[in-house]
Amino acid sequence: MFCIPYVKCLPLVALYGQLLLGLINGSFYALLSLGLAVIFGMLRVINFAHGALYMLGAFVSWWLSITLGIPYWGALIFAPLAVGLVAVLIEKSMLHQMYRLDPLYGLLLTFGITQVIEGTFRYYYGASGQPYPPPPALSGPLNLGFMILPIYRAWVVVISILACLATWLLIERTRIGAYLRAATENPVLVQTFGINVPLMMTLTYAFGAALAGFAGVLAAPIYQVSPLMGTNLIIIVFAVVVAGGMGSILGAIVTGYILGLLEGLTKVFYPEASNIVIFVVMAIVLLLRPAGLFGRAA
Amino acid sequence: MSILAQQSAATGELRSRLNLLTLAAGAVAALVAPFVIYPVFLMNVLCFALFASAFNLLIGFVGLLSFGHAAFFGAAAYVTAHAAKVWGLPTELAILTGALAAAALGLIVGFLAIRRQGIYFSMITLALAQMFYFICLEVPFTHGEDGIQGVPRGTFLGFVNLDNNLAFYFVVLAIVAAGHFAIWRIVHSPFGNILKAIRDNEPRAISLGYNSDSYKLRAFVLSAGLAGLAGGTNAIVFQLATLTGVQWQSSGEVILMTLLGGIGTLAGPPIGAAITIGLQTYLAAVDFPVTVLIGLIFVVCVLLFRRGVAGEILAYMRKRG
Amino acid sequence: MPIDGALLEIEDLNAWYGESHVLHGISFDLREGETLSLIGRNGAGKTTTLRAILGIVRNRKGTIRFRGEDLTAVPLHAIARRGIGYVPEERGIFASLTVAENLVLPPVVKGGGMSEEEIYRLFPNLAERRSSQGTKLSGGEQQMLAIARILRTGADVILLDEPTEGLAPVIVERIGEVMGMLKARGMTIVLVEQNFHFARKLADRYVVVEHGRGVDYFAASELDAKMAGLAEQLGV
Amino acid sequence: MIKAGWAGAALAALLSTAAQAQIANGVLKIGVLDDQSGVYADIGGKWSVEAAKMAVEDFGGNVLGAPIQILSADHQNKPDLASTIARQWYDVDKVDMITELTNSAVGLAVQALSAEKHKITINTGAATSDLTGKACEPYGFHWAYDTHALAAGTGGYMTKQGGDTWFFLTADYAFGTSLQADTTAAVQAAGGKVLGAVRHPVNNSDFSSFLLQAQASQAKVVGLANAGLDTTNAIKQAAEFGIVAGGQKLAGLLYTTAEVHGLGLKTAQGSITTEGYYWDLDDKSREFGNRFFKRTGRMPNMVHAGTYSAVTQYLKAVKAVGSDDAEKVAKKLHEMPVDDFFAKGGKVLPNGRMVHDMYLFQVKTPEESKGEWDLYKLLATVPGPQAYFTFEDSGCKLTN
Amino acid sequence: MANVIETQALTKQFKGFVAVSNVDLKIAEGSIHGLIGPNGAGKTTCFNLLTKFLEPSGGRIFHRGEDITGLKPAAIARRGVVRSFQISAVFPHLTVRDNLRAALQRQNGLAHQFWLSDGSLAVLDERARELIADVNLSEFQDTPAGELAYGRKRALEIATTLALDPEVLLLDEPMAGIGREELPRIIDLVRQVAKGRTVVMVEHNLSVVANLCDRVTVLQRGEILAEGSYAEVSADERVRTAYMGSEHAH
Repeated sequence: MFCIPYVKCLPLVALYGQLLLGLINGSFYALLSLGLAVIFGMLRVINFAHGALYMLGAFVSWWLSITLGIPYWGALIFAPLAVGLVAVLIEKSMLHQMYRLDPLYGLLLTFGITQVIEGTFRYYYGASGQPYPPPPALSGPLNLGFMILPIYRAWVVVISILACLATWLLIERTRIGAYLRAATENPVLVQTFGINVPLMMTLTYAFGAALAGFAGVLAAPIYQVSPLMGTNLIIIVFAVVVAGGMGSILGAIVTGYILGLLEGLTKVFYPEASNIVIFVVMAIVLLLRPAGLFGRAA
Repeated sequence: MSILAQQSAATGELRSRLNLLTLAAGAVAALVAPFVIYPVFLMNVLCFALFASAFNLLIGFVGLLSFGHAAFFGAAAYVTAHAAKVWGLPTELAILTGALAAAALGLIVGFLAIRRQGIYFSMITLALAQMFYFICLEVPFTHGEDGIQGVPRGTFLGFVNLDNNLAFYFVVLAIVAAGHFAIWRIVHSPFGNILKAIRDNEPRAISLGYNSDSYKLRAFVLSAGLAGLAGGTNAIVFQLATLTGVQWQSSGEVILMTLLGGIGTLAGPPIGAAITIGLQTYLAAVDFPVTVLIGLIFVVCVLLFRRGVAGEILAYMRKRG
Repeated sequence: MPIDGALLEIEDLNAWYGESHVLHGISFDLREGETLSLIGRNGAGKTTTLRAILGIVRNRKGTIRFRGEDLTAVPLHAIARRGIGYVPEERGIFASLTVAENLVLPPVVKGGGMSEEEIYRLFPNLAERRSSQGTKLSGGEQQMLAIARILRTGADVILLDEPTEGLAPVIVERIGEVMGMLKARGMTIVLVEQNFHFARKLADRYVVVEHGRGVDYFAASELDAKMAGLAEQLGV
Repeated sequence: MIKAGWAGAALAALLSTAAQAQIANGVLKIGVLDDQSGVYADIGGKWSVEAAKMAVEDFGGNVLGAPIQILSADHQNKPDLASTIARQWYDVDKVDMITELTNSAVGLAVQALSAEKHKITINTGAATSDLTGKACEPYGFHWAYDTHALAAGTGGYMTKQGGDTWFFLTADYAFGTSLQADTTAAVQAAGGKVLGAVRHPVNNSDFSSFLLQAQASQAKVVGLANAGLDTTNAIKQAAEFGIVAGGQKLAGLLYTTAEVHGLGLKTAQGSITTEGYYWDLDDKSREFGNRFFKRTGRMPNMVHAGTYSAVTQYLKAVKAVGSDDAEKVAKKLHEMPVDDFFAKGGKVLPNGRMVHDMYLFQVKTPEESKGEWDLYKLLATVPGPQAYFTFEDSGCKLTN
Repeated sequence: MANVIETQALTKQFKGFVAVSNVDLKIAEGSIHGLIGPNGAGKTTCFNLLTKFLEPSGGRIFHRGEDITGLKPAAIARRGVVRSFQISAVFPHLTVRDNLRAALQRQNGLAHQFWLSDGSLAVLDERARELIADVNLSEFQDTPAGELAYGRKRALEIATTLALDPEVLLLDEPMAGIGREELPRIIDLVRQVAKGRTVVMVEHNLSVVANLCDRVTVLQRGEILAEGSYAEVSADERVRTAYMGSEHAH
């Protein structure tokens, strides 16, 4: 038995189950905060539209399946691409004008874009959402002994950890990643080497957005595909990012998973507080380590 | 650097003749308006004008973008409504209690948020306000999504019957004018001079011996209290306090009002509030999603129109001498 | 003094940092294979001249012609592709990259650059520490790395900003050797240097920069005659 | 704020001077105030406006010789904005009646206002039984459903049909807790037992943890005391965790055809809900459903149908008393029985509650369904008096 | 002469890079002390450490024998140790007069009042006018500082620094960006303000240093290379090497 005094006791096996579920939410936090961190590192823009792009990823999957009959597996590739393309349009038409301004304007612009995207979708698709079933190969439950885990959720944990790892490798171990890291430190110098930094910025934004879109595809079979699905999520991800600090890629990933787990535990022991636990953690981190768990002092 | 880096509209603004003229025109308009336009709508505009101006005190004169200001507006609405309805406090005391509660909340949020700067500050205020929203959703005294309803309007100072919309309008006008006077006073006070100095160049202000964090925190609390004054008044006008007040979307709207009217100008936020509330009210019947329109205005403002209405006018006047 | 067949021609170049007018119409030319040294006091505008040529300082006026092409309208990232390499004053070694990553960071822009192996042979210190963090290197090693990474790209013009600054004499000497080798390979070099004694071993011609203008131009052969005046001009 | 053309209305008013004696301004105005762009846009939304327009057209477009005009506005879920619009409608535009009013904060605010202004509201969209309980008003009516009816239908009838142990997933706010309390009472009255409940935060997208707890409880019925996206997400994830397949029943307490359609039968199959209307109940309901479908491309739920019914009944009352005077019309509305495709033998209590039969439905499996909107099979009819509070029990303080 | 400012083993490391290493600095009361050295020698870092704009990695700082290593920057300024910045530091949206007021109002206890009119600051205006006149900005009193020419901004910055009547004045490259024509005027100004107080200045222009400084510390690679009068250090072979490069005497 695992007990929190005066609150609740839980058999250990049930606790494992709950931890596993926390990990699934953590996967979404990690993917989204990772995208935010990549974008912020390079563009110095806090992408408020991240939640809307996540929603877009889910909607594109739904749309691909009902109009073109493209199944989940196709959506896993095409939806992030489509979201990335939308991001390219946003960056090329509007966002790039923000780089020379105070970073707050980037936040405000992406906030406005979010309103437009979400409002439009709500207008055309209502709020109750669209169905999107898990792919047949991943349907059904998996009996782990201590719990029944839907196969699809197991898949989400695995694939999102892989995606995070791949992103981390891409940034830390490849030539393109080296460009990105260098340009994050000193974009001007990198340009004098002949690297097209403005193009890199566009692609970075698209990549971060595609990660959000990817998370959206993963979410579509779990949550109702609704215009509202990203609205509150983005604020939670902000809190994750503040708690983790924007400093490191690994930090964003690890904080995402940790806070997902913590939220999962709260859902068992004191569910009423599960909506605010991440914010509370953020506040505590701010008191003790203002730069965030993985951040460096400015 | 503050968000003001691109514009220089604020300096010495209210001293010019132009401003006296604007002020006079505004006063006349405010006095005549309720006879032409529906007073309840005007009261809504006035409350949000004060809310936006309180917000502007922070962004325009201290350079802090709070993305959670609705928490103060909404908290004051709840406390005022509760005080008037359950405790039976007289209306003016209820509003005052609400404003003080908002200031107290501002102290807590500000204390945490001031620890980080720039964009982080915004994200933290947003997150804390969202946390406050969830708390409001769940604590019993707010009555969840039903809100506190049927708040008595009562009488103001014991003799103005507030059930009369016109009489109430002038009371709201007086409260909002007093709030604006307070903001004007703060901006043009010795304290305000230091705030502007911190906004312009924080390291330099520190090197002159000013503990900038403490000044920012005090400004934050003042701004929260004034936002609360607006929220409390709004609660009495509509006789209710609901979750809408504390939603983060409301924080977004107040940013829009200020941006649209002109950040760092004193006339801007009320102008922005009038336009935004006007759009929300008069477009409610049009089959076009209001949020999309608001979003579009936001985008256009940020891209092309960063000085806002008042800022553009000031810049135009300045160019013409 | 325009020279026929100049590789790089700078004419009446003005530049501003914000409101501060830093370059007041500097002009000079550079022939292929030549080493030109910009000398002058701190703050005279030498570094800004390099930054203006590369377009890092955006706010600039005047003519910058490279192989006959006007560079003022060419985007920053495309200038390197013309074969111009830059070694900045602060060296610009990236903390988040390893030594090896720093070395291969600038893309190859032309054939004829050195291979990684050649470079590591030339700078054995770097080879030893190729997987450590770039900024963990000593100042001298960082300077070597900053020069080495340009050698890989095949750039045939190199703009060097104070390569000896803050370095111990032994290291300065080593850098001198490397530069001598570059010169021997036919590299065209613009060298900004306060360390006059370092510059004199390499430079073919000198431009004395003061208050954002070229105030004196002379060839290496005229140096001895100029020496006394220069010491005064350079402020020691 | 007026959607229909002013000019047309004015012209019509001129032509029918005779009516001015009876209809105060020569035009009878009905306001449809609801959420057209937010979370409730599917439950009511612009579709409710269409339903009201259909009612007016079916009524002939005028009453007592005066044209009938529909005004509509999107309150964006802002009670203060809703209040501004409602006040302006009453004070400036001389609107006679406001209907729909989804979102309980809005519903309560506007109903309170209607008492002050001596105007009629007929709420068809909000759930809270407070509207005819402690917040009841003489001119306020509540038409389509309320939390008590949902609880009595789903809780009481399912228990009687063997679902006698319950576990609740309750949204942690006023609506959720009162729904849970009402349902608990109904379950216990029918001899059932509540094994446990977990309060989840509102707008909680992930329900897996709570579903595991529900599964562990081994209750026969998992009651979802929540609404909107919370309900749909819970049902979607319940399918994933095999709740229904594992033998437990899933009962959505506020869950209409709009949500079921949004979820799709594959996911929603087997779940249970109570509604006041379903298009495929009988000939009359089918007739309305099909006409509505032709206009809007979707089948109506109980809010849309209820709005039609409420507007029609209101117009009948106006015609019957020969005036748009709120007092007289309200009196008439309290007296007149309601008998249409929506409510058979419906009657209005003194607190404004329109009592009519409710229906317990089970969502069909994809195999059973014969079309996109063939969603429900009827399990039981809950007679009106059992579904709703009596006037005495409602907590309404109005004197009879 | 007593030392106003003293440091012991002052050290600052940035991610794997030592910017200032074991510096023992002694600033004598009433002197004009120059801090020179080639680029990257750690002069500005030193400055930021003295005023606590950077947190030292090691070592201590003393002001009049009292350890001030733990103080916050604003507190150090309140002790009378006031700095200027390399890039001119004014409040661009405030007028020249308001810039001065902002500096003056702290001592008069006028900083916290938010309920008073800023007219109450008029009592400071006489002193402000004097200071403005001292730096020849009288005709610009009502001009927003952001609209001043660069040199005038520097002058304003010096005036606001003087307004605090600092005991120790730290000037970070006061001549940077100043045109040759304006140089003598600023040099005069510095000499004038140095009367009765201690000045520490980072300066590149060696003729300015020669002209002004009583004592000079030469930094190189974060360490003290030489110390003494300008004549002494400029005769020092190591210093010449640092600036001109070695004559290559093997």
